[in-house]
Amino acid sequence: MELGLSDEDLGFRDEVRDFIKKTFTNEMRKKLSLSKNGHVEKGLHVEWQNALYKKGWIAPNWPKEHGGAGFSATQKYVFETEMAREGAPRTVPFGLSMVAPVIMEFGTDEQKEKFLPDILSTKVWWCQGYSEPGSGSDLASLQCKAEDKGDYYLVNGTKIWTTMAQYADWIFCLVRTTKTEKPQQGISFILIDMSSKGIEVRPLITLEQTPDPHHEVNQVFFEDVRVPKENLIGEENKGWTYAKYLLEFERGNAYSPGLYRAVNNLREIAKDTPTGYGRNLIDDNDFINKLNECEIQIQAMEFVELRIFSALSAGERVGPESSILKCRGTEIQQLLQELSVEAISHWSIPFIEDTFANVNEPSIGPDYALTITPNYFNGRKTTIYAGSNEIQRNIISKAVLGL
Amino acid sequence: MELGLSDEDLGFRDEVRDFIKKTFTNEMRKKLSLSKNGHVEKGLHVEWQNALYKKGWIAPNWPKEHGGAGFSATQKYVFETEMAREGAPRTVPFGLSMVAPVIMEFGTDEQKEKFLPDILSTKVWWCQGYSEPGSGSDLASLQCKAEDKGDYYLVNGTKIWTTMAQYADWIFCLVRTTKTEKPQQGISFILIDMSSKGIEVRPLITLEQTPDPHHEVNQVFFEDVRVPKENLIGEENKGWTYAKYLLEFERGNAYSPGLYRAVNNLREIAKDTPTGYGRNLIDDNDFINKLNECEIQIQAMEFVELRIFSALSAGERVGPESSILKCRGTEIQQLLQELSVEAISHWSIPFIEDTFANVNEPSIGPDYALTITPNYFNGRKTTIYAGSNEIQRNIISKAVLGL
Amino acid sequence: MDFSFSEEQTLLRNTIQSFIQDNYDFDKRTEIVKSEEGMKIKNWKLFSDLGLLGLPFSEDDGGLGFGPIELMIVVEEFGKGLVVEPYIQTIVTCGGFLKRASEKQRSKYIPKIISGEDIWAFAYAEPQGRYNLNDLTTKASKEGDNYILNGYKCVVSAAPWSKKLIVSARTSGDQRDEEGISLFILDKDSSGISLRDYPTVDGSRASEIILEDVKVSSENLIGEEGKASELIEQVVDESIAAVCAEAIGAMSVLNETTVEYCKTRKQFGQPIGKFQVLQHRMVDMFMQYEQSVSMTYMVNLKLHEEYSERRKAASGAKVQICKAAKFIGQSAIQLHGGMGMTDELNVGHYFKRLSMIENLFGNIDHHLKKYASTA
Amino acid sequence: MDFSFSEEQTLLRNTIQSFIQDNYDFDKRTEIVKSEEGMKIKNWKLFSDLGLLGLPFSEDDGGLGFGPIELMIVVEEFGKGLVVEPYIQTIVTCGGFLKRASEKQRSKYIPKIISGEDIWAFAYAEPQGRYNLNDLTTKASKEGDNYILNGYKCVVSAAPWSKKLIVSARTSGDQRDEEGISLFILDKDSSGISLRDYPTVDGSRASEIILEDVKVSSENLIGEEGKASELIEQVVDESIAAVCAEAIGAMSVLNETTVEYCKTRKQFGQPIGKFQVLQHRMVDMFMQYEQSVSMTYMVNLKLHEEYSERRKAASGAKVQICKAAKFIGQSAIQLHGGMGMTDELNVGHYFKRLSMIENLFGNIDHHLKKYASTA
Repeated sequence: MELGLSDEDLGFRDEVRDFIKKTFTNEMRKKLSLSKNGHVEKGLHVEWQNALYKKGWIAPNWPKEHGGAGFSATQKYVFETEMAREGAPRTVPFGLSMVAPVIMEFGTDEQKEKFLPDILSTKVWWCQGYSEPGSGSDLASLQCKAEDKGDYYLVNGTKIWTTMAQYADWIFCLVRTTKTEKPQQGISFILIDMSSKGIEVRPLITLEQTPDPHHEVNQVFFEDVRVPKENLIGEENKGWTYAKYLLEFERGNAYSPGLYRAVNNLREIAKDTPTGYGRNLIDDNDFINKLNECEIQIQAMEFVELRIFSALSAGERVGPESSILKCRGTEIQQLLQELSVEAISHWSIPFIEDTFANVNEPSIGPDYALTITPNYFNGRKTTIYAGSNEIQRNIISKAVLGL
Repeated sequence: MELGLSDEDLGFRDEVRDFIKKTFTNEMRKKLSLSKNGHVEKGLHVEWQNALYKKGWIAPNWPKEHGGAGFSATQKYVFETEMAREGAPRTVPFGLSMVAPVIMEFGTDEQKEKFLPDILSTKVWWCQGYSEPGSGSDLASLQCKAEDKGDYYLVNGTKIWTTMAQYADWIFCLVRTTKTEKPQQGISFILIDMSSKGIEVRPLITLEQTPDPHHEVNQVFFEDVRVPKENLIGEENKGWTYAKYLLEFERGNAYSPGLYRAVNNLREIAKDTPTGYGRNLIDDNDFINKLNECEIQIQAMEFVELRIFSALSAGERVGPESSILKCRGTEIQQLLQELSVEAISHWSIPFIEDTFANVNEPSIGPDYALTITPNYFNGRKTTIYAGSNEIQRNIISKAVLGL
Repeated sequence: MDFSFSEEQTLLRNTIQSFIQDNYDFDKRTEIVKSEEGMKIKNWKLFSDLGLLGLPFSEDDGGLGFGPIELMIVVEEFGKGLVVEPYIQTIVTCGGFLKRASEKQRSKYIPKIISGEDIWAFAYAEPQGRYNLNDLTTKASKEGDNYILNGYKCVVSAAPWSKKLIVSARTSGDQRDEEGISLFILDKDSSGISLRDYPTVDGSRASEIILEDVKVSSENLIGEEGKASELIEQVVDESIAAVCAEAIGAMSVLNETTVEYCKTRKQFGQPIGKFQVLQHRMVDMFMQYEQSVSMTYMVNLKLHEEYSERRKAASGAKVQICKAAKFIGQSAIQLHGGMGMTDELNVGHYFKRLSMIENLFGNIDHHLKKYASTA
Repeated sequence: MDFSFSEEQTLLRNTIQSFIQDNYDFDKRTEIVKSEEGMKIKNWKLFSDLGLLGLPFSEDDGGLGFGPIELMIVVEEFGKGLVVEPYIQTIVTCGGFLKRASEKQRSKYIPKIISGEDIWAFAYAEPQGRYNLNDLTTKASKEGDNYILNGYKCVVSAAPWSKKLIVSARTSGDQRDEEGISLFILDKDSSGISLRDYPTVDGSRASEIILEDVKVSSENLIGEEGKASELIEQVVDESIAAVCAEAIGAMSVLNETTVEYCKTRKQFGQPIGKFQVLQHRMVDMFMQYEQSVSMTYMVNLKLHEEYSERRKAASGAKVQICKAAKFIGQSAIQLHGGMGMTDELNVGHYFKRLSMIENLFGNIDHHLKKYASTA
């Protein structure tokens, strides 16, 4: 048992810090702080990812042979921690963390050659076609179908909650290729060029009302879209297996560094916020207890993460325990967003549609208040998406407790 | 909409207060305050009930013709409120509120004549034989069986959690008379003389460790107990119907007056308890916020009760909504018990087995601390018994929300 | 002791329910919120025709002389429709001040409110004051028969629609003194007033108001100079009671909508309302709602009590409502899953309104402090 | 960075596990608790034989020189067995003082602890002091080479079993001053000490201790006169870290027992563990447990950090442990239904121990205040 980092790892940490200092520009920081939903325009994402690519750090989770960073387990943890501490943008996961691992594991050599380099260099923007209006938590019930037409599939149906599909060049989809008794069977995993004829992307405006094109999610409609058979991943009707494989990559992020960042930000706000009774919020016992309880929860979370990381680096397999991270991470985040709204009191009320717009007049209330309410509203999604927290608890119940 | 009482009702309230003042002796108050589980010895219960009987107030819920108090709806509320405010003992429910309504509704004239007067005058002490080791929340699965032997039933089996069975002259039981597909069928409701041959009562000591004979619950064993057929209530195999009817009488108590009493007691304790930082607990922001939040919850509860009472007196039927009272009442009570333990800090630790015992030395810590931890431990039962709070929520879900 | 509503009260409730049904379904509301104006003046006129704008004013002042229970009924039903027209702001809050104003003021201003001609807003909050109604840097200095007002009032609800403002300002004393606070009636178009109007996240409108040497005649002082603090607290308590009623209206719709959704939405081969965890969540939502209804009745029945009883009632009610608003609002979104996140469904709008109500006239922490200080 | 245990540590854990298995099943524990003595001296001797009583002492003092992680392992496993023998009191707390005492004191007292001859107790709490370690009315006045102690120490855990006491007393300063606190080693049979021994609700033993003109030689002063406050805080933080470890041991058994019970207990035709509401409750218990384990590792790894970092670690860990202790304890009873209420099942005893741990060395409110003051 040992908390400290080796000298070598400390050196690596300095390198990461140095990179962030140079690459994570003030303009980017400003833009991110103005975002109501955590996303900024495509250009900025690409710019950031290109910098990482050049440094060789774009894909910490890829194997070295495909262009991965070749980090040790500790380095991976240090890298992720430093990035989140500074609030640097995460890489867009749909290509790098989602479709790529599936292609590497189950794709043909041609597919690997065709797709992986462009993902690594962010030449191609991916989005994810899983959920449908009738299939949220229960993915297996999906309806979007791909009919076998000889050398191509004819795809009809719709996908919903497709994050940043407005920017996407490609989409990876789960589609129904066969009707079977068990709904999990008969699903295939295919890749679709977004410029194909018959695809329409419609913005879905969410609670915080980020306007097009900065909105977060879309509905994608497929009408007689022809998809060449070579875009099928692995075997037909085995899509469920690949999707499950992929889900493992969705979980297990380290939440605590970002949450520490958020709690520290809120502490700064509390220093700056008068109570109306001659003190500042930082001196208000009730508020500060909640903030400190939050920080303690984050620390508990951090040490769960460290234990998982340590088990991983010792070569142990970490399975459904990582559902704890999803649950606690998102719930603490929501708590902090709630407390932030509470902190700014009246300033939570004004509505600014486009926070990126170049307004000449100053914002209403302090600058930091601008995105707090939108973030709170938008943040409700986190306990819903990527397997709702109810589903995560079902997973733990079944897979960990054996109930 | 009107909060006040009429002059007549105010007059009645004074009468109740006067009665309590005269009848609820200091000795009784002292004994009750020394109880680890809310019960005192049989004699005191009987004494109290006799006084109520003489006053004609022993059975507020009985119809006048059977000796009920003949209260109006408001009077009933006032009566209950005043009793609870003063912490006067509740009447033991098993005879008066449980078996009696069933006998009145479904019993023969002979049964009514034989049992009701003795219940009214507390000549006979009843207990309830429902739960079994294998049948807690799921009563319908009970196993204790009564075989038809011509002019008597032969009863074999066991009943558990029988409150104060050590004092009981009679027990009313749900027993299985027929094996059927549907477990609810084949259950009968019978009355058994506790002096019958083959009955054994064994104390069950609960968490707070109240020693025999002051312990709360028992297990009752029946071995070839002969029960005359005339002790069957209503029809054979219809016991489930009668039990459901009875359950309606178990719910719908007013919790708020007793809870107000508890919160006020705790406030007094907080005034008396030093924080170690030069103030008393009553000045401790954190503690007092919790106490006040509790009080607010009690007030919310009080007005739910008032609304239910008002609907009742307007002749409306109040059904499963009263499950709210069970849930909130017991949960707030537990919260107060928790806060009480918190208030007394170190004094929560010493164990006194028999708090009634006449000890010559002073108690360890302040007198009020004596029963606080035992009450907290014992109080955990309230969300378990009489239909666990999970079951209550199931009821609301089904019967109120239609889910 | 009686918790039933009179026939007249039930009739009143039915009137509002019909109005909501006919004029305030979700699409119509969205249209109103997105319109240039942000509210619908035709609705306001209709309120006048229905007598709603005269509800709390005495018959001598041309009103109907009703009490808090009738206001509660109206506002609860408005809450169900997420009505944005500023009924609480104009009738309960500003009306609350005006009905206690001088006869001259009453006869001058109340008729135009009752007729639906004038909308009013109460400008009290200041950036440094958080929820402390007495923390004022806006100053009013006497100059002959006039007062000169200077200061900054933030997030003034309904101000963009208002003709008149009631402004709290300090005529004497230190920044947070209880003494020395006065109330003034201002024409919004007086010289020296500048407004920055904007929409709010819950579909209403508000303004930042800067007062620069605004001249107000002393005829427009409400009550005695420097003695307004008590009156402000009383009217704010009445406003809290109304806000609680609005909240329970919104909660009831949110609960019903959620239960309905869970009965129809299928996942894993059954309606999601069959999952016990969601059932119990909805039961807890229902219990929170019932407790909120109770506390809303309670506070509205106790508004006439003496100071500390009334204060405790208002703070207690607001604590319960804030807690329930958060729990019900967040749970409704969660149970609607992805659909709860779209702005195209009504659910999110109820959630947003309830979220803002948590903050209105003080949050839980604020009211627990108030409660403790009166206990 | 590494969270794995060494082979030696795993061996240590196995040793304790075997001890629990062989000597501390529920029946054996009940027998011990109900015995006249209330603990089993044979077990204590066995601890000595196993080397456990020398764990934290330096090799120079005859110990093994192990650190907090080894203590954590021992105490966690003791927590699983609800061991009543006063390991934390004697070894972690009193041992914590002694290992920092003068050489003379160390050589005089530590060997008899290691050999299992002497049990020690720390008498610090006073009725008026709640959790403030500095709030002392017990006074020690110097008289020549001696100190004369007068005062009252309450709920002194393990005192009935102890030969020696470490007592905090005020040699100067006002009642709550940080300065002026001293620590004394007392023979329990010194003249002027009277004890009232009693069992505790969680199966241990404690005493009320009255000190009347108790004469202590200044040789028995630990450290410098009047300067003990800092040391007390440090040793209490170390004790908190150990108590956290004991708590996670108890929690783990309680969670496992509950899951097991819910798998076998049938109601409505199926194991109650099939009900989703209970499943999610158990998941939350599991998550609370995992977070508690994490915080226990955290605090034990940070005990050597500088003052404010260590204090924050101890208070943060205790807050988490208190929260989890309550939630897991109460939930375990609830999920066991009626069976959870009987004193004949182990569940209730874990619940009771965890309830008392909530209170030990300060509850949530206390530690949130400490945390805030160090933040």
